[in-house]
Amino acid sequence: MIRLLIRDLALAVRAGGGFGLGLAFFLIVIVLVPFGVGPETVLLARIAPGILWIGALLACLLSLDRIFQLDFEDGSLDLLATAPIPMEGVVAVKALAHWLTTGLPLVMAAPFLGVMLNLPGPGYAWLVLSLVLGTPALSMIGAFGAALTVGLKRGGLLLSLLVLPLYVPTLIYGTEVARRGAEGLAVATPLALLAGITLAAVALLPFAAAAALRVNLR
Amino acid sequence: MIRLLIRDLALAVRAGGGFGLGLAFFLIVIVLVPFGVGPETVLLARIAPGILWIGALLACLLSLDRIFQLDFEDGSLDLLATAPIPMEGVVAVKALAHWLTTGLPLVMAAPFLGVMLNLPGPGYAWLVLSLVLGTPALSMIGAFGAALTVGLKRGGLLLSLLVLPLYVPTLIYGTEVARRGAEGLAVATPLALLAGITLAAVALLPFAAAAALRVNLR
Amino acid sequence: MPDLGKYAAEVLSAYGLTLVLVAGLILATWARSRRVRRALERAEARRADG
Amino acid sequence: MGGLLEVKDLTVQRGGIAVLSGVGFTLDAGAALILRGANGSGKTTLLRTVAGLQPPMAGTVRVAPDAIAYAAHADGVKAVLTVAENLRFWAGVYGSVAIEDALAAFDLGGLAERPAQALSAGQKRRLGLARLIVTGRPVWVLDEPTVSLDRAAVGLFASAVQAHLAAGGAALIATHIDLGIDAAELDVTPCRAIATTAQGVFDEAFR
Amino acid sequence: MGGLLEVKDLTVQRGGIAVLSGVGFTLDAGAALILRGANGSGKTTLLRTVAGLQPPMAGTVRVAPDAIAYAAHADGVKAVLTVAENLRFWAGVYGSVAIEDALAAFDLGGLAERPAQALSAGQKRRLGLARLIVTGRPVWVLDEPTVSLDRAAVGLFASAVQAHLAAGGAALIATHIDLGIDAAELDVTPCRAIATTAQGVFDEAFR
Amino acid sequence: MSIWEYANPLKFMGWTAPLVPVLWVLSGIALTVGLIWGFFLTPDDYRMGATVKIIYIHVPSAMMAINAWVMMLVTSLIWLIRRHHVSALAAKAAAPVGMIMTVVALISGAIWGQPMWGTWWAWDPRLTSFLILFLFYLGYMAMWAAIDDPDTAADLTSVLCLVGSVFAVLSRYAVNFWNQGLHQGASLSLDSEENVHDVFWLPLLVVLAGFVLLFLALVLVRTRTEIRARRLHAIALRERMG
Ligand code: HEM
Ligand SMILES: Nc1ncnc2c1ncn2[C@@H]1O[C@H](COP(=O)(O)OP(=O)(O)OP(=O)(O)O)[C@@H](O)[C@H]1O
Ligand SMILES: Nc1ncnc2c1ncn2[C@@H]1O[C@H](COP(=O)(O)OP(=O)(O)OP(=O)(O)O)[C@@H](O)[C@H]1O
Ligand SMILES: [Mg+2]
Ligand SMILES: [Mg+2]
Repeated sequence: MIRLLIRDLALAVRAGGGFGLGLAFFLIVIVLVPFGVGPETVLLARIAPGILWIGALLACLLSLDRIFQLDFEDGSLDLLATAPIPMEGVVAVKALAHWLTTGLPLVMAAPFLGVMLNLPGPGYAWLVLSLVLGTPALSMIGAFGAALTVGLKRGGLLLSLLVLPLYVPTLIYGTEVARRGAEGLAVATPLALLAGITLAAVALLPFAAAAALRVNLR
Repeated sequence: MIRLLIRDLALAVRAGGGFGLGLAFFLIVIVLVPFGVGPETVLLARIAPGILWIGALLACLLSLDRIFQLDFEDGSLDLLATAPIPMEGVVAVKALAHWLTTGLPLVMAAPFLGVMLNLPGPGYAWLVLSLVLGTPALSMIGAFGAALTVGLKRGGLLLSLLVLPLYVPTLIYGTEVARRGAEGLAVATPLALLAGITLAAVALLPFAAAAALRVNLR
Repeated sequence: MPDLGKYAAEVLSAYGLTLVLVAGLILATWARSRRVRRALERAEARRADG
Repeated sequence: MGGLLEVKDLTVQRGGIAVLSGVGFTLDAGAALILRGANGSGKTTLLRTVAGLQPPMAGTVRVAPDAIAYAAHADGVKAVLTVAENLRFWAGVYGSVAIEDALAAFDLGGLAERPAQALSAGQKRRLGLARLIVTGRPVWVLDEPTVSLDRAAVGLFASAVQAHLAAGGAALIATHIDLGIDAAELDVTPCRAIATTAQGVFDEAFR
Repeated sequence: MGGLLEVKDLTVQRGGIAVLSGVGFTLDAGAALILRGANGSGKTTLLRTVAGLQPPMAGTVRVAPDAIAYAAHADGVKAVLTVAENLRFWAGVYGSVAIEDALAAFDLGGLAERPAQALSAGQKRRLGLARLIVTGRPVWVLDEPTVSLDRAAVGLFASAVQAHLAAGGAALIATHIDLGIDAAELDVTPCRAIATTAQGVFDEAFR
Repeated sequence: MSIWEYANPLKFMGWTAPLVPVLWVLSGIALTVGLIWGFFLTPDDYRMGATVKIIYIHVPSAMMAINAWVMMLVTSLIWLIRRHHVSALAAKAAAPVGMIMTVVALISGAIWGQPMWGTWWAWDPRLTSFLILFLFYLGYMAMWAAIDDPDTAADLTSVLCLVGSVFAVLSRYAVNFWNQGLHQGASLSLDSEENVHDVFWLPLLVVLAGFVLLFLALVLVRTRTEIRARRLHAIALRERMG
């Protein structure tokens, strides 16, 4: 399994894939927003936590289809299915690789992009914390969605459609933490709920995803 | 060439691709925004034109890589290159097909989604007009980006990175029309500029894109 | 050292960051130049031998 | 109690319709079985079912767990990794370590550091086949393994199979050409399912 | 003045290095030429150059514009379209209309309304080859056309080629098997570019 | 003999070899003199206080960021028209330098903005168009990195640079239209009313010369490296062929 992780990371870096580009997409979404809504700093500061979260979510979403699709197309997934690794392990490792190459860079870039949207001072720590807690759930839920759609020709957009509603709770609690943090309010409740979602997703979804994969390989 | 258009449209509809799903993505981005920035109607109304444009742009962006990638992978593009159609024509037809399956549905859905964001009354007509004028440029610029990245393994995100800065002028004039329209101001100047960009893109970019395609097939 | 007044932090950090970035660029340029030159010399030597 | 792989009265389906029915054979250690049949007769479907990638419609496939190494039309080669990296990855997955034998068996030594995307069709195929050796599994299930191979490479492949058989392995191979391996042949044409018997559980209940 | 296709002193390159050099042949109406060569010897590269998909490194390919129909490893079949729709599309692109001949030549009549994704490997290949007939072009340039085909289908292919030649066409075919077509053969092995002469314009200038 | 002879890789390596140390030394001198002059020997501005010293890195880096792109545009065109490999490689070599200059301008501007405008970042047109320029640099470099075959990469990046330049100009106008902004006007232009005072102007010119020389030195070294890397690539391929 560690082999699989190493290979996936190597592929992500080698193919010029996941790593730099998820980040770049995040950057660009954040840059586009002021063009859309106008340059007033007060307005931007108000929507900053929400937009940052949505940007991170979309960047994550865009790279989801690589989780299984490439391995499916070239037959690797068939071969992995007949290899001596449990499918649940494959799913978990691939979700982890996705988080390492996409979620983690997003977390680290978020504060810098916060500056561009004039995020208020106390917001930074909470924004980062909420992303650290929330993005693993995004990767895991995304891996489940990717497992569901892997057989379909260019399931990319169908994948988005399936996954986005699943992302809503994470998004709500995540932005709630970031927003309340930015305004200096109490954040304990949404924080606990966010952590709960992430734990549950990581504990349970690999089984669902593995089942979906097995069906899709049939 | 008309054959190619028909085939591309058939493929988009048949594969459950472009058509419904670009739309769905647009819908979901718009739905996510209130979760992210909070439900106040005044705030939402102010950012509505911008967010609608950005949503349309992202939905467009996501489906760009299908323009050439599928045909490249299964060898159709090699065969089209040796067929008696000029490459410029192939590019133009494919951009047109992309617009018909993605841009046009977005234009038609935008007013309904505007309601969700409390877009002010006079804004609707201008929003639709700006999208009608602007989305063809998005498709054509996108086709150029897709032609540049078609040879690359999963160039999807690189494509976004290349294309988004190219989208900036269109986005600015487009939202400017929609925003000024919503606030009842004069829109003639940005409207003329938007139309100018679209015309120039449609007239010139097929040549650049065809050149890039030829290089990539080499 | 001139008296930078209350803006010392800004001015110095601007100069400092610039120095870091430009020095990094120069170092990277130099290191790659050296690495590639060495590798090429080795390769040419191999060609001359074989 | 029988061989490494025992298939009894198997019915396999594709797209909800039975394609072959009543397929049965046994594969002992050291034996190879070549599947014959015209295009579209159902060889690929049969092999996928045997490999456990899709459930049988009826009948049984008896094989030790984790005994099968499957190689299909698509060979799971990553274009951006080198030949050695590709093999080392699969070696790691199957818990073996040495890839030298595999490289040697398919004459890939000189190409080891080449990225897979810079291989010709036949070279890529050889890499796909080399993977079989690093799996260390006893039962090879191969779908048209010699596609794009030249005659010399077909010879390499035949000797790899023979070495595998000599070491107590078994092989089930679907192919249209003559491999020059001493093996039993099974023509699947007579097993073709008759359309009227092609029914899933659901249809059965529905009728 | 000469044949349909004239190749003179051609050097072809892949990844910036010459693979074959000094290749020359002429193909007259009614003639076929079979390219031979081990895996990785450069057949695919040569065919792509002849088809105009990549520029030659040196030498010339003389052929009438729009005379070549090229068929490669990947056959450009759309999985969600039916067999007939796939063919009709290519017929439209090449300005012909009838697809019945093509369907008949490769025995695809019964599969015409089947989506291409529900075809077996060999059936898909037959569809890819049927495309050649609807192009109506005189020079066929084919890269391992018989991959995955069974013997009957190879026979169909051979007669399609013969009919094409009889109608004044020409064919250039890279393959590893015996097609049973009466044709000249060209082994590319002797044309292999020697490493030291393998230089692009750029490297030449550099030294 | 036409001037294109000098673009022959071998000749290029020859005539640039003695130039490199000269450029390094000259740029070192100009930068040291200019920066010491500017940093230690100029008074504070009556409005901006000591922050005015940031001008000595901000303005030259901003100018070099733009100039680097212009140079890439010109060399890309030369590659597309005359297919001189050195030209394409020079464009590749200039991109990272231009990108770093863009980052320096952005960072020094941001630091300057905090005391002057009370914010690190504002969506001022000049700032915004620099951000877009940064994105163009990123995309251009990512494109080079993503393609293996050097000639393919040169062709595609050149086309990108061409189209990108047109859109960069379009963006500049669009951004101006969108927001009027806070940024200084062009204070180096002679007919401007708010010319920066001579005291600041002279050292600035010296630093500017230093940046130009540094840019030339860096691009030259990098181009030479790229030529060698290209040669290395060819040799490695050949060895693989056996
Ligand atoms: C991130 C923020 C900033 C960016 C990206 C930026 C960018 C630029 C650019 C592109 C130029 C033009 C160079 C030229 O073509 O001559 C420039 C010049 C200049 N900037 Fe900034 N700037 C920023 C912030 C600031 C701030 C905060 C100040 C001071 C309050 C400032 C003061 C100046 C001055 C005095 C010039 C020289 C004017 C000229 O020669 O045109 N800049 N800056
Ligand atoms: N989704 C589907 N629906 C209906 N029939 C299908 C579907 N997919 C495949 N078939 C049919 O099932 C049959 C068996 O296909 P299979 O791929 O197993 O053949 P094969 O023996 O491997 O042929 P080949 O030698 O050409 O590879 C074929 O006739 C094919 O047309
Ligand atoms: N990007 C590359 N860089 C270097 N060498 C390459 C590259 N791509 C292919 N080659 C080599 O070029 C040679 C010619 O490949 P080509 O695909 O033309 O062979 P082929 O004769 O078609 O072989 P096959 O019968 O296996 O299809 C091979 O030795 C291959 O390894
Ligand atoms: Mg098959
Ligand atoms: Mg080949």
